[in-house]
Amino acid sequence: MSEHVISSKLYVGIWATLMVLTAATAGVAFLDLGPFNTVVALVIATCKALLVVLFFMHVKYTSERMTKVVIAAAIFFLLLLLGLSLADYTTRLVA
Amino acid sequence: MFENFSMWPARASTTAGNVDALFIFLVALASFMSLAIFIMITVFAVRYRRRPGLEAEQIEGSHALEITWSVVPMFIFLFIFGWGAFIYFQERTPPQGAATVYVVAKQWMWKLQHEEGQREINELHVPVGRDVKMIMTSQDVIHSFYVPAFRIKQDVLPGRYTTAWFHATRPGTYHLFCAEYCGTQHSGMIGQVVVMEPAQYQAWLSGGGATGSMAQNGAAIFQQLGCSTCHRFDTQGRGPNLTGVFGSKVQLEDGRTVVADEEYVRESILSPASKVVSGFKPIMPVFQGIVSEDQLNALVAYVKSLSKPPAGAAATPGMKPQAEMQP
Amino acid sequence: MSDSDSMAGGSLVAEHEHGPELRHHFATVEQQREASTLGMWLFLATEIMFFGGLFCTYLIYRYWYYDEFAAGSRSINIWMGAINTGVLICSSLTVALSVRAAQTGKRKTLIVLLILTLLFGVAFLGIKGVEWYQKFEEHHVPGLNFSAADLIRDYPQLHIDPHHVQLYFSLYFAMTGLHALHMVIGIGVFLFLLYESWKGRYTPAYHTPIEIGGLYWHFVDIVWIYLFPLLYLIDRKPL
Amino acid sequence: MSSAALNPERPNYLNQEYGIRSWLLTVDHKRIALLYLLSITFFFFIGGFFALLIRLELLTPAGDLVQADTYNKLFTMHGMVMIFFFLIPSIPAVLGNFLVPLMIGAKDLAFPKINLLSWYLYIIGGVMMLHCILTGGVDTGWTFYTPFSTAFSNTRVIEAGLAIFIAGFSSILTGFNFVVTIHRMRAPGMTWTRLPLFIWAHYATSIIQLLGTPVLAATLVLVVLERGLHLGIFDPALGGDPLLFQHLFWFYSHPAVYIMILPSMGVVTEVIACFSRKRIFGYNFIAMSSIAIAVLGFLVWAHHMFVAGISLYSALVFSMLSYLVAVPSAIKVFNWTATMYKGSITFSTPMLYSFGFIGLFTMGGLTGLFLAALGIDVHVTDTYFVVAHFHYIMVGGAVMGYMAGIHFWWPKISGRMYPEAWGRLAALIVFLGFNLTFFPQFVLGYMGMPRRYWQYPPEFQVLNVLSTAGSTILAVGYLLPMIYFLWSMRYGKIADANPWHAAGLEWMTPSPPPTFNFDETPVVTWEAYDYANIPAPEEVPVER
Repeated sequence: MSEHVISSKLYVGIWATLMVLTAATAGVAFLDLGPFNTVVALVIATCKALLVVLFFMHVKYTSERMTKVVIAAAIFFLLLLLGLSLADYTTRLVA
Repeated sequence: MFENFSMWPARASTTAGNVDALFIFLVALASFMSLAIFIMITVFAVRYRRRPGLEAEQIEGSHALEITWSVVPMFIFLFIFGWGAFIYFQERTPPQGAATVYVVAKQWMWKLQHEEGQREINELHVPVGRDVKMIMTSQDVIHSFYVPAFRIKQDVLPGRYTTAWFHATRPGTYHLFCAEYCGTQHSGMIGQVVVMEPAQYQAWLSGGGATGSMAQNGAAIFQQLGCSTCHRFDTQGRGPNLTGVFGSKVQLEDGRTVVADEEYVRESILSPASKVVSGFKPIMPVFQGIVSEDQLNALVAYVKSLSKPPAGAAATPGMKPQAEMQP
Repeated sequence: MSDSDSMAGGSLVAEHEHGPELRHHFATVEQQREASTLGMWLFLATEIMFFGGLFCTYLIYRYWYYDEFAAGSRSINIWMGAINTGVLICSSLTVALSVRAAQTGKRKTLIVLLILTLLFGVAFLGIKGVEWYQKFEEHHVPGLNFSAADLIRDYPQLHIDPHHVQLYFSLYFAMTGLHALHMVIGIGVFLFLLYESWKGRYTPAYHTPIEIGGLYWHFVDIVWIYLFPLLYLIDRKPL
Repeated sequence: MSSAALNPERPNYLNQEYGIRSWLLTVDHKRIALLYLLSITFFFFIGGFFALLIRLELLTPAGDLVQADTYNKLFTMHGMVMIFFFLIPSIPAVLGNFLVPLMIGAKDLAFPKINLLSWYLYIIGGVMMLHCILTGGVDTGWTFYTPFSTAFSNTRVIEAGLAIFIAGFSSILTGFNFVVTIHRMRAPGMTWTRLPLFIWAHYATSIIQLLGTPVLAATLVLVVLERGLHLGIFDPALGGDPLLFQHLFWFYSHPAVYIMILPSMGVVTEVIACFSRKRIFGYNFIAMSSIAIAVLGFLVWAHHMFVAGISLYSALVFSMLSYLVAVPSAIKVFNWTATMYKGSITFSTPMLYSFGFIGLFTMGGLTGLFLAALGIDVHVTDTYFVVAHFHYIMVGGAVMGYMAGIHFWWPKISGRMYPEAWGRLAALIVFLGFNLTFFPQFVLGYMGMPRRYWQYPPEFQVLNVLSTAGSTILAVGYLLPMIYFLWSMRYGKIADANPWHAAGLEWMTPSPPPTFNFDETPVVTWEAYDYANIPAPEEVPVER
């Protein structure tokens, strides 16, 4: 088996980062950044998700190409759904 | 059963000719393509049918062929797309100055009202040779306004306006169908469009029992609901002065700009808080559930009339109730 | 879902490469493990699309009715949301460590970590329950006792149409509810894993169920990582 | 299944075990395929019965056979049953289940229990659907358009929605099993470019099942919640947008068309290669076009909504994207035709169905070009033109392919030959009946007859009578195979392992195959469709 055993230290480090990011996102929400409030919140969420996927879910260490393909495909189709639907809503008033 | 049997729908609008042209082109193209494939299959099937001494010849494929039969159809498809899009663009862009008919659909009937005030049910009288625009909404579920002879169809939705337009070219009586399934009597939600010579149409208009134009009705409702207390015809009102607003660009409180079209006026009446004009407070009450679709249409027609260039110098004041409103 | 098969396969202690956990139709343990892992990832892909339908609905209405979404968001308890995020992150840590414990063959650690995970999971649901109960008290449950009168009173600066607030809360309950349902399923899966670990069925050579159960748990965590800002943090800046 | 069909000499998957339990608790993919075969056939005849009633009602312009409400329920339940309980599971769950492991040299699917679970979910959904039908039915149209479905219909919408929700999970699990199996369970030497194109087609289908179906599930959850609790997520009276429902619904339901047609394309590819005795022309292009269809199929959904009130710009984008997805379909048709060139062609029953498939699919596809053209779509959408178009694709395409496949692999499934002469006759009847039923509907549609009409203006009657006449012929064409397949299970000639002298691993194991498919795991050293090295049968393998 080509499993990678990750050190407990790294796990705890990732956990600490995630906790800090959680505090950060809750804190930043109270500042007035205009439209950037949403952007910052989503960027932080995506960073957290990436940490979980790469380390907790071992995607960084896997030799399995398919895992990455599956994730990429799911995100691609999700963005299609969101993007093409929103395209209708954002252009309705124009016409 | 064979009476008035035909294979082609009547062609009674300017759009119909355009749609038919593309349709005929596509029929020709499709027939050619399917015939080509059917003939090839038949020829191969007969010529290479299994018989003694005939061995199949193994062929791997051909990149040249593959690319040809991907790229050539692609260009043909893009051409069809362009043509179809061109027609669609025209269908969805009502010409300036079109006569307006307000349509309210409900299970299972069509209620139509002309700007001049005539009301009709399941029947629409229009003159030949004139652009007619329909502003449509539904009281319940989704319906669809479909006149095959004009080749136009537009879904009619509850809670918002959709529009369609046509320019009738041939007098006659044509089907009006509901094309979006809407419940039990969906197939009974049919009516007719009567296209008349202009003179006849004038006669019909004056003969109908109209009680004032829609704008006049709207003005009355405007008073009755107390709109005029805030929407005054000076700059003192708590709401914006509505003169000349329709069709113009409106600066909103949150920085956006919108064009004040029928949809905007409708939304501003039903849910005033959603797009507040810059410089005003969101104090207007919600009229959702208070005004009927018919009243709403009349109000929209009235607001529109406030932006029409005065037909005569003295014609407009009669519609504006400003006299009473001076402090 | 995908794990049930390989779990059933691992019903006996695995002594070596071709232990009895290998099901008849697989050639090697390796092949079986890869199949289970790929299966779990595919299942997670369908889950992404399932939540995607809800996110799409959320996105459109948030775009349309920003003020009402902001008001609704202000009315839910940010601290409970944040603490719950923390709780889930802790549970993800214990899950990650439990996979490690299985890899290194530490049965006792594994069992402790699985119990901790379950505790965090139950804590999450408990806090969620309290939060829902508050919403019920505030008459914010669509279809049950909905009223937006308090929001209209509290946020005069925002343009509030009660129907649109109801949309926010409908989506809030649909999304947190389906997420909670996933948590409940996750707790069920982990109870099973705990039982199997107790029996000593997982070894460094065979612990696929722990791994793919863990993948599921982390995924549910990630969904929450997005739900937290999307539902709780729409607009918290001073008015 | 009848035990008489078994060859007593050899143990196989049919005679390995007996009794109801051995079937209901089986995890053998071949037995599960047969369970599916029985259940979808049942639903096919239910849906077909509704179709006949619809056609009978439309014989006259007046609504005189059934009440308006009944008629609305008939077309709704015809659509729901045929789409969710017949077409979507048809080829994948029957032929795919049976053949995917056999074709790649595996002993079973990767997750046999999940495979069985998928059948049970299908049955639970199916029983709910039947219960819904028997206790009053549902009248929303298979599309569930809001706000009619959530606030106005007073029929059993929630139950129908849940039935489809559950059947959807069955479909997801099938696709999920296929993807894992194709990735992980191939026999040594069975590389991706040696896979039969049937497998590629199923792979592409599975992608759609996996990524599209969950969105339908989420949408149905929202519809059920909205109807049950009066929420207003899609109801404009409460601030919702009915078009959002349509977006979400078609995000699944357009690609769902490819769930139905892609496997059929896979079947036809196998059949044409075999009965032309040739390597398939342009293997890579056919394989890649399947994947392209699966991906591009997700980009075109709003072409169902050109008159629904979407923005002008988004209509333009979706129209253009719709033309893109036509290209890979065209590539397939050209490649099949080219495969026949310089072949050695036998007119067996599966081949006749495949000819029918190409012809009808071509017409269905070409009329798709009409509908994707915005200006024309405005006129013909929601008319019988659309009805005719999608029946050409789904019945003329998908069902023709299904029939071709069932005949082609019947010897493998049952161990018996079906009567060839009857088979050809049925194929001919289906083809003629189909065209007579649906071709007039193109004309009706352009004339302007809206779909879902219980009564209609008299000038449409002639074409409707033709269509109804055709539907009765079509019914005969579908009943015939039922009869002779049952007959063949007892009286058909015993089939040997490879009656067609076809390429493919499934033909290298006995008919019917043993429980674990192969006595020894095969090692593949040849390319797909290696007809150069397989001698043609001595005589045309038909019973006269």
